Amino acid sequence: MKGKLVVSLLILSLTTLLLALLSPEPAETIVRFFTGPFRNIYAFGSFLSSALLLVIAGTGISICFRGGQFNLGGEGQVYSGAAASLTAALLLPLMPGFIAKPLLIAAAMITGFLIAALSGWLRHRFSIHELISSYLTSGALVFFCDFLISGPLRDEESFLIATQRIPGAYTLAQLLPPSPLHSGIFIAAAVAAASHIFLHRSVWGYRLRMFGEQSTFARFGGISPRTYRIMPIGISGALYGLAGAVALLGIHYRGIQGFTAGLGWNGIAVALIAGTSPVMTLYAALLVAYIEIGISSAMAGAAVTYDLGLIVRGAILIVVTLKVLKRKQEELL
Amino acid sequence: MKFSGITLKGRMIAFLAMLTIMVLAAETPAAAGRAEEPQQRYRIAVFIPGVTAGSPIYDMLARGAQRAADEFDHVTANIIEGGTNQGEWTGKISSIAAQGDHDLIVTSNPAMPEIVNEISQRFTTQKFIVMDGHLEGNPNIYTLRYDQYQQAYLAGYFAGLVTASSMDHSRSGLRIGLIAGQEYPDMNRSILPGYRDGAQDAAPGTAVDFRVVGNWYDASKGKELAREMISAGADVLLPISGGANYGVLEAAIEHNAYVIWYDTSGYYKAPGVVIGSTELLQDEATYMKVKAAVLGELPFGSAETVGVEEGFVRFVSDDPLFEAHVPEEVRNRMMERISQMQQ
Amino acid sequence: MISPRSSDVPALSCRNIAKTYESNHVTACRDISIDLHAGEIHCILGENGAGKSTLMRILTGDQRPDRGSVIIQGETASLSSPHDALKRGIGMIHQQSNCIAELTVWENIILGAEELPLVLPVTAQGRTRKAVDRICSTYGLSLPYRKIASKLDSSGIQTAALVSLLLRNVQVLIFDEPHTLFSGTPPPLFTDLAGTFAREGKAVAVVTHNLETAFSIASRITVLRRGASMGTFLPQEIDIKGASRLMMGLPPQFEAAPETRPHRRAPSRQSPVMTLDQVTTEGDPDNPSVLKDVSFSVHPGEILACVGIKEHGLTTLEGLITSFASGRGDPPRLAGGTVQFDGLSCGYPADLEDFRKAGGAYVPSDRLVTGTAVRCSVTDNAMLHVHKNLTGSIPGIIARDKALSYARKLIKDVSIHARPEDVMLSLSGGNIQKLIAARELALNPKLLIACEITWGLDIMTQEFLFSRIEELRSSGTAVLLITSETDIALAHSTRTAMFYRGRLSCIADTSKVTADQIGDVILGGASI
Amino acid sequence: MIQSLLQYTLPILLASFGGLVSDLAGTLNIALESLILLGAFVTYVVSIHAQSPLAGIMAGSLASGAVVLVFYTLALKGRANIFVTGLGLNLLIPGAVATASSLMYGTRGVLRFDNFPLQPTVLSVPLPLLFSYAMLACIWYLISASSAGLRIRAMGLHPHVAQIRGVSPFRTRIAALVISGLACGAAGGLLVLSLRAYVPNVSAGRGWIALAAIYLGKRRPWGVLAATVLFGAAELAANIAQGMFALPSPLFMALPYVAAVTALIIQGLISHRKKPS
Repeated sequence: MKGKLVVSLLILSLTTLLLALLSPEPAETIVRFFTGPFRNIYAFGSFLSSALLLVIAGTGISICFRGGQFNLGGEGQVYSGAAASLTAALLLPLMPGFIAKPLLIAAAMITGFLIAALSGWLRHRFSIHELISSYLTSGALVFFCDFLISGPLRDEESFLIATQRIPGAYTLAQLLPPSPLHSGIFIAAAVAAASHIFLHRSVWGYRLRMFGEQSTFARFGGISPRTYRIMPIGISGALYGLAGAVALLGIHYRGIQGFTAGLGWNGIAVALIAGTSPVMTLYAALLVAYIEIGISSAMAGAAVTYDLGLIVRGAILIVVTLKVLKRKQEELL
Repeated sequence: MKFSGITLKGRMIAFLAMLTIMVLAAETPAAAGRAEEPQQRYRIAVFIPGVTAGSPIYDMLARGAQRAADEFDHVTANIIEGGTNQGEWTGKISSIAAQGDHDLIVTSNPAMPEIVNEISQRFTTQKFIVMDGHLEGNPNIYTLRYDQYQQAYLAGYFAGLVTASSMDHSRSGLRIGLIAGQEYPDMNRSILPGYRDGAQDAAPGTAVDFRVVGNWYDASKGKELAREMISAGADVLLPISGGANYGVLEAAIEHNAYVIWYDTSGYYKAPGVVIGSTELLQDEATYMKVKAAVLGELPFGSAETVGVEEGFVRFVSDDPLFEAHVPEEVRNRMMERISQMQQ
Repeated sequence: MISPRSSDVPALSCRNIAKTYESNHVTACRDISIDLHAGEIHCILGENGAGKSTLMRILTGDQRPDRGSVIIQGETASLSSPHDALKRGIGMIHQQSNCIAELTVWENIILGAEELPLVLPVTAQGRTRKAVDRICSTYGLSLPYRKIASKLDSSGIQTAALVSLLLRNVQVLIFDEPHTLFSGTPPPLFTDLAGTFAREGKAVAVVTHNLETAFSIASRITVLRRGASMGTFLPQEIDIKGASRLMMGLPPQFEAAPETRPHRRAPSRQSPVMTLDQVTTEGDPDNPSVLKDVSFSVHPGEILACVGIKEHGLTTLEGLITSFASGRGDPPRLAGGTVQFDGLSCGYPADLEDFRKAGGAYVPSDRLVTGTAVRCSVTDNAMLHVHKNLTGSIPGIIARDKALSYARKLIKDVSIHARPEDVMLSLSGGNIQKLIAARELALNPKLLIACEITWGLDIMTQEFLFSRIEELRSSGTAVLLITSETDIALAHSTRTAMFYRGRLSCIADTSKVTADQIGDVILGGASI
Repeated sequence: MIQSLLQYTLPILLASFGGLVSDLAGTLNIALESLILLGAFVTYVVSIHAQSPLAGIMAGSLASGAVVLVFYTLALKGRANIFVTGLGLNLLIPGAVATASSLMYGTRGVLRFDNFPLQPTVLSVPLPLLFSYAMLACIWYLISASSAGLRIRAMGLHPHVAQIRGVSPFRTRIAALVISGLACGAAGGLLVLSLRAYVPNVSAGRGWIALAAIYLGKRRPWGVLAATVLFGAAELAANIAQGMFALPSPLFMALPYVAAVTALIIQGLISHRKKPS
């Protein structure tokens, strides 16, 4: 716990340092960075809405880590989840919102689950490491979703590479207009709570933890290696898919090419900072969202380039591994 | 693993408390600062949907706006790069609008009007200028559109002339190429048809080989595609693919083909290989419109379309490299067509 | 036979070595002092767990002692790594694993050879090749240099390892269990080799529990038991029997009178719970760990102890019966014969889950990787087999109070000092083992397989565990005890099955055999 | 056609061989993608300043090697996770390169060789290309025949035994990682020199394809060579097919990834059929 605080402070000071070094107007930039999410209602809402997506995505990866697996296919899984939801929303007959929303979310989660579970199954069946297979499937899927949005689902009227809007009844309620904060925040809260209960209270969560912690011990206890090679990464895929659906229904309302990009990688960063615990994921997601919004605010106000965000994110990952990751994950990788 | 609920809860409360304090701290000085300012400052945000570097049209946008701002003491222009991901543009412009300290947001892209229009519903006092796009009727938005069909037509007409000519590297196959970074609406609706029609008018029966890199940066792939195109018989290539243009250029140099540059003059990039250029006078247009906006003379809510007739879209025919490398006969036919269009 | 030049300064010696492993709190060495002189063949005898391997690890720099010192040529040395030891001329031939299976023999030999420049090809025929050839011809060894090491038999692998040490000019050679080595074809006779090395002035140490090998070559013999030295002897001072008695903790000189042991019920007339009939497992029949034609059955209400050297089939037996391999490999497979576990209708090969469903419980010999998840809490470890029954009103959700009280019950069962939320690793080795036993015993099994259950435990803990096992037995559970500790079998079993080189040499009522007899059978293959 | 294949394959092959060395040592360098980019940028900078493409590609190679040396030393010494460090580098390097580009040239965009010096050639092969071939040959020799390669492989296969034989884990691993950096840098140099321009994001996924090739090639030089040629052929086929079929372009883009996954699965199927389970 103390470690997390140290890491957070380290990350914040590193970011400050980088901003100070790389910005032509350091003082202005740093002030804007730190006050970024609180400058106005819109920024605050954006902060929470990006944090809530990170909570969903990061929680999945946390569970995946606890199960002793690594999922590098986040980018493709988020995008595919969103695309599945989008396809259903645009192609199915119009339904009342209360039926449609759960249906769309389920479509996204199932899609994400199946994609990720494939990697788990390949690991179990053919010993193909899930790192490489999840990355490669994700690579292919990103292009496939690009194709869906730019091809069959494309809105011919628009100058964006985008689909038509989904029916208004399907969207998640706005909570803090004009900011993009939406009722997906309750979904994120539910995910965080449910994953905590799942991991620490449920029978399956217990088995998953045991399998991830010491697979021989788990097999000794009769826990099926196949199920628990597929379940952790599958759950992370399902939650990535969910994050895609929430981004679609809560923020974008339409498919725009590449509209979920970055969420997959940030999910991993969140989980690494959180150190594989769903509860700490809340905290890590707020931290990462804070940095994201802070940087974009610094960019908008002071002459900070787009690249600084990359440098900061990269530095975070490098620093985080020095401190946080436990021995188990080292062995795993 | 053990979680002590109390310390966690404590930390969350502390975090929220910190947030609250920061909200208060951040709001006060900003508000106070603005109130004290003696002369009304006029702040312009230039939102680049992409990056300026390597993209002449955005570079010209930034330069034009900056030039306008520099003419006034109380006007500042702030260039903000939004990156190439379309999905992030809405959020980024929204956050600029939400800050409320920019009097005008200038941007450029055919896709921008619908994004800006949507943002305008939420931030009802924000003014926008959108270049290279078209939207009529929103009282806060002024748009100016270039006739991309015309620009592509010019390029296509010239390509048709060259491929049918007896120039050194022209082959008799009547085949020309267009390499796009991605397929996007303007490309499919205006540029490709314009290019095709231009080539047909210049040399009936000319076929257009159209291929897509998939992104705006993979120059190696651009080079490979261009090489394939050249070996499939195309002798004049029009690359509209951002950084990947340079791969196309390289392939043309290596395999003796011609290139037409788009949006800006490119003769100097490879004399004798880049033999034609079309350009948009985006810098000039942006300068004029931003200046008008500062002076309060811009008719927000209206939309303009400009093309060859107005002089904002043109074929660059006054470059010495053009004269040096293109035979007189081809030049004359091109000039003939241009003057027809200008009437 | 070569006698030690005892006036010399020992080539390698140690004084008062003590070592307790932090990870499992097992005390492997209590107070060991030993001298290895140039020109002698020094055999170090001891049962599994006697501290032999830990001592060797300390002598070769792989472990650091808690107390005591290592002395090389009269100078106190602080060895930082096995490579450090190697540089100082101390090399060890391990049972397995000091060859890299995926590399060729030649690559294995020259790996790390200092004089070979990094950029030269490994196949360079220069000085190294000459040196290796010279070593081979001197000692009459031959090696297929280009073969992949995994294609060699164990003898070939050991020969390669030996050559690589000789190439480095080691002066102290330590052999770990050489009687299982150098058994292939053509057989370089280990005894001849060891003699040659000693004559050349090298110090040779042989670590073994095989008394015959030891007595055929040793110039001196040291016996270890439970982490302490029982003395160093010249071969003429002690015989095989005496040494084996020392290894088992019996006084060397006296023929023990039959001990008074608690009278146990004779094997019950009830039908057996488990029956092995002419069981042979897959593998090379020359390999001592492969089971050959083993038949026995376990009856309700008895404790059948399988004793022997671990590598002589006990590990295979554990894997076969439970259908579970703790390592990466698969469990051993039947090549012939049948295993029947009453209640397990599907028969073998089954899997561990079926074994449990049929009423089997299992205390694995590998307690830290298989028996526990050491970084998880006591509760997590306690509820492994029963977690699905601990759900509360919501299906699938484990009721916290039930889980905690289950953990508390187990803790109380074996009366250890721990809280349910403690991390397993914070417990002592003995307490970990108690908890594992408690977890398995609490299942009230039809059949209990208990493997090396006493390993590293103190007498009190042992007695305690057996009192619990005895309770189970008296209520009708069949207990199969797999142990390499003879005294455990003697003290606690109803019948004893003795294994030698993968065969069941003899099975007898425990009350009718003595420690000597068991020792003879499991060490030499004699039958009663 | 052969030339196209070669031009596509060579940079990936170099990066793949580099990655292979690091993987053999047991510490897979996952940052190939960004190291290619770094090599490309530095190659551009030094080629211009030294007026020598050969010096450029060498410097590019060294620069990537140096970055690997610094960051992975930190990771190995700090007992950090090698893999996450690599992910971090993949984000950090593109940002740092773009920043350096805007500081040095005032643009983070395309940088062209305006007065490009003639490439000195030996037997009509440009020197930088020769350098790359030499590096490829060296790595091949290193891993399959040399004593250093033996140490690297031993470290990956069985660190404990290697350590006993005096192979230093840190030095061996960092050396293997640095070699992967050097190779990726050279791969980036090749891209830049063949384009005669530095284009942001010029690596465009080649580092990831190189990683897949390592696994597909079963971690053997010949296998990796075959895998990269396979990917090259898939890419080439996609490029050619674009001119023939009217398939949507994103589907062509997915082709190399689909090919890689399919090949991995097929390989898994074959190798699992061999051993009964």
